[in-house]
Amino acid sequence: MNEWLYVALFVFVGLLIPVGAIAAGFIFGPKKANPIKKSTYECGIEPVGEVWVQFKAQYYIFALVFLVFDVEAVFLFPWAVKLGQLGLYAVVEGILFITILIVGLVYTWRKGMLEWV
Amino acid sequence: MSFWINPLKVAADWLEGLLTGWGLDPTLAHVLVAFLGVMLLIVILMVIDIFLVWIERKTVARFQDRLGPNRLGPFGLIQPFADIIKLIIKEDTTPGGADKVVYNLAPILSMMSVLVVWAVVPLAPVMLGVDLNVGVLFLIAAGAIGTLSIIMAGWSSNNKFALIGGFRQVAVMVAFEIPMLTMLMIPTILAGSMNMNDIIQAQGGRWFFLLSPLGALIFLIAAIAELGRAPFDLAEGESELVAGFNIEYSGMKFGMFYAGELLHAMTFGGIWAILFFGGYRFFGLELVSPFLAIPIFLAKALIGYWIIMWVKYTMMRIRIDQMLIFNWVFLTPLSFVLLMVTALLNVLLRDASTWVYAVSMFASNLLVGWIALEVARSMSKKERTKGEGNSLSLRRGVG
Amino acid sequence: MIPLSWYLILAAGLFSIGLFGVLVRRNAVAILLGVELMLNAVNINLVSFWRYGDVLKMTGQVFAIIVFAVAAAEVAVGLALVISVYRSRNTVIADELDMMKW
Amino acid sequence: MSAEQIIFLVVGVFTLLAGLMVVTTRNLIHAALWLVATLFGVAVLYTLLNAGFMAVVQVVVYIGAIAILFIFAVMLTRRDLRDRGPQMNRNWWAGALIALLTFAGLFFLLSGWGSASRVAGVIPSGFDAVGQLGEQLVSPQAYVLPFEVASVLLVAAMVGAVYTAFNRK
Repeated sequence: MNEWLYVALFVFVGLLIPVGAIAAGFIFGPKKANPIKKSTYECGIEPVGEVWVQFKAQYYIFALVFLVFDVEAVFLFPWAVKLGQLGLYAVVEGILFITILIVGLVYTWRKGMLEWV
Repeated sequence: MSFWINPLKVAADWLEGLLTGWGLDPTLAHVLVAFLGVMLLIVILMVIDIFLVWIERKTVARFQDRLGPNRLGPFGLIQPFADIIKLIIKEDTTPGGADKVVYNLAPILSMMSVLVVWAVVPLAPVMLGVDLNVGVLFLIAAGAIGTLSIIMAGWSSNNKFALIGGFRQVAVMVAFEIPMLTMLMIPTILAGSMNMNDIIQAQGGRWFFLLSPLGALIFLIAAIAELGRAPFDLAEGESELVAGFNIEYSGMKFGMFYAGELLHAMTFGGIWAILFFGGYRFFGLELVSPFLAIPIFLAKALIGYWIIMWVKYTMMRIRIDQMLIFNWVFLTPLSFVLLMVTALLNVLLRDASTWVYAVSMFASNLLVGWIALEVARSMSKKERTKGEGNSLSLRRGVG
Repeated sequence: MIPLSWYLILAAGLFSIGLFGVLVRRNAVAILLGVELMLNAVNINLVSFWRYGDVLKMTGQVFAIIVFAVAAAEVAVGLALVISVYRSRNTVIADELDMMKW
Repeated sequence: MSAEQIIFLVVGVFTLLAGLMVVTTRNLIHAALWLVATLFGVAVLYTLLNAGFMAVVQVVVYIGAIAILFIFAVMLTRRDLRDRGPQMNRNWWAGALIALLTFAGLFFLLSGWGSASRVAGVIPSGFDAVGQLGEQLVSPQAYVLPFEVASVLLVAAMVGAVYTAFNRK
């Protein structure tokens, strides 16, 4: 069909090998679980409270900025592939595209949102 | 076509002939042979992975003036196999509050995301792997699954350390993926293709390292951060997070994370070699036979891996706030400026002679790097004098 | 070969599932998950029209890429709004967010 | 039935089931992970459509970034990990009815459309989809305006999101 069939084979074998290894560990390892062993590891101290902890808003900002630049890369990769055959206008357009995005990054930085407070 | 020139093709043709001779459908026989080929490659990778444990332990021992494993077998070569037996016969505990399915899926996906990268790695001129025309982006796609596996492991363990460690690791990974994506565009521009083999073929005569040394350096830094190795190993900060996202994992599941990380490091060494150091190319030797080309590629990959280890065992851990601000206000803008300069020069000097092109590319890289360092230096100096005596001002330090 | 209608029916199914999620979920984040499904259904349509129309005209793929950008922008702002509301009202349940009623 | 059709059916059914899980699962992190499964199924469909670039982009953007963003947002808007109260509206049946009617209407429209049974043409050899895309995205005769507007849109989204969610006073 096409070359993606081989990629599918890689994904399949790539899943098969770790599944096999973990299964081997499951078969040969002892299985003597008890409540103490199954308790959450917190350096030997009894776990206190919920696992949920207050997360920083910064995590969201990092993922957000990453998302924006990820989509930007989607636009720029076809541009980069064809750049050798295109004229100066294409480069100027690409530079304009990147500059607009850098403005956004600078705004976020100036708002102090990129700092790990 | 002899076995010396193209061993894989000869073996595959023979096997396919054998299978169709038994009355198997030709398409099915082809798929079966391809499956066996993929299996062979991945099993070889796993064997290399086992020896990477030994190489890493030996190397770190030498860095720290020790001997490393030397009891089992010559030079301790049997040690990694003993480690594997130990991992297999260890008890595989699942913490009580864990989300079982997600918890068990995470190590599998983590290993898979590394192994699947090798689908697009060309090992020799006649062994291209899958010849995708989106090869470079495929690397990022595989990395995305790795990121997801870390967040799954951290969330499903029902452990505060795992959750915080996983989230910090993911925050760093997504942050450093931006310079990495941008630096992947530079070989794409220079070669005019996203296909890994086209990128290698375009490096005849001169490696892309000579055209973009700064790009290679930024890619290496981003790769180390992506791997979560020192100096960017904050998820593993033993004194605060114990072991990061994989704290609750034991036995072979932990082994998958560990082996995946080692293989990932060597994979990045190989990708670095492909993108900037010509992959399997070495003064025409690769054309003689794949039996020469594969060792050349592996040697380059191991040199890349050795540099990653060298950095790991020489540098101290950087604080997470310094690491992230270094990325956002220094590395990311620098990589974008470098991309713009490379794109511009690539078009302006299209008709210039090879020498002018290469020299001006190299010089522009040095210039951009030098200006960036000077800007960073003056900015940090300003921040330092502004917040004299205020320890918080360190947070704003650049570079 | 797969006829075009298979892809279109699949996309219609995915769109309906997304619509169901948007209409019935109470959590605002879950509503945005439904919107993602709908946008993906649209993208399947666009790419299959590219494949089954004139392959040399890239209109379908260009549109799909623009949809990617729109989806990214929608998710970014949507989730930011949800987080902002959570910070002031301490809930993300859409029914309870009735401050626009008065 | 050809092998391609069997692959399509398997992947299509998987995608739809994963999509159903997205809208019905109580646990929101699970819903986000099911979304990842759905989007991965869509990526496989893109490879069946010979749109390899779209498939890879789907994985990079959706699984690499949007799913992570969703998981972070869920973690930021929860007081505890367990879900309490119903996850659906009281009149969920009305929503289900509307969704079913939408699907039925679309199905009816498609069944009446003549060219819906069309089969795909042959892709000319040497056709470079990515290069073609790059050429058209920056060509003034084609899509250069959407290309630049996309960057403005992304920046507007970034600035807007940063301003809305975390305007510190």
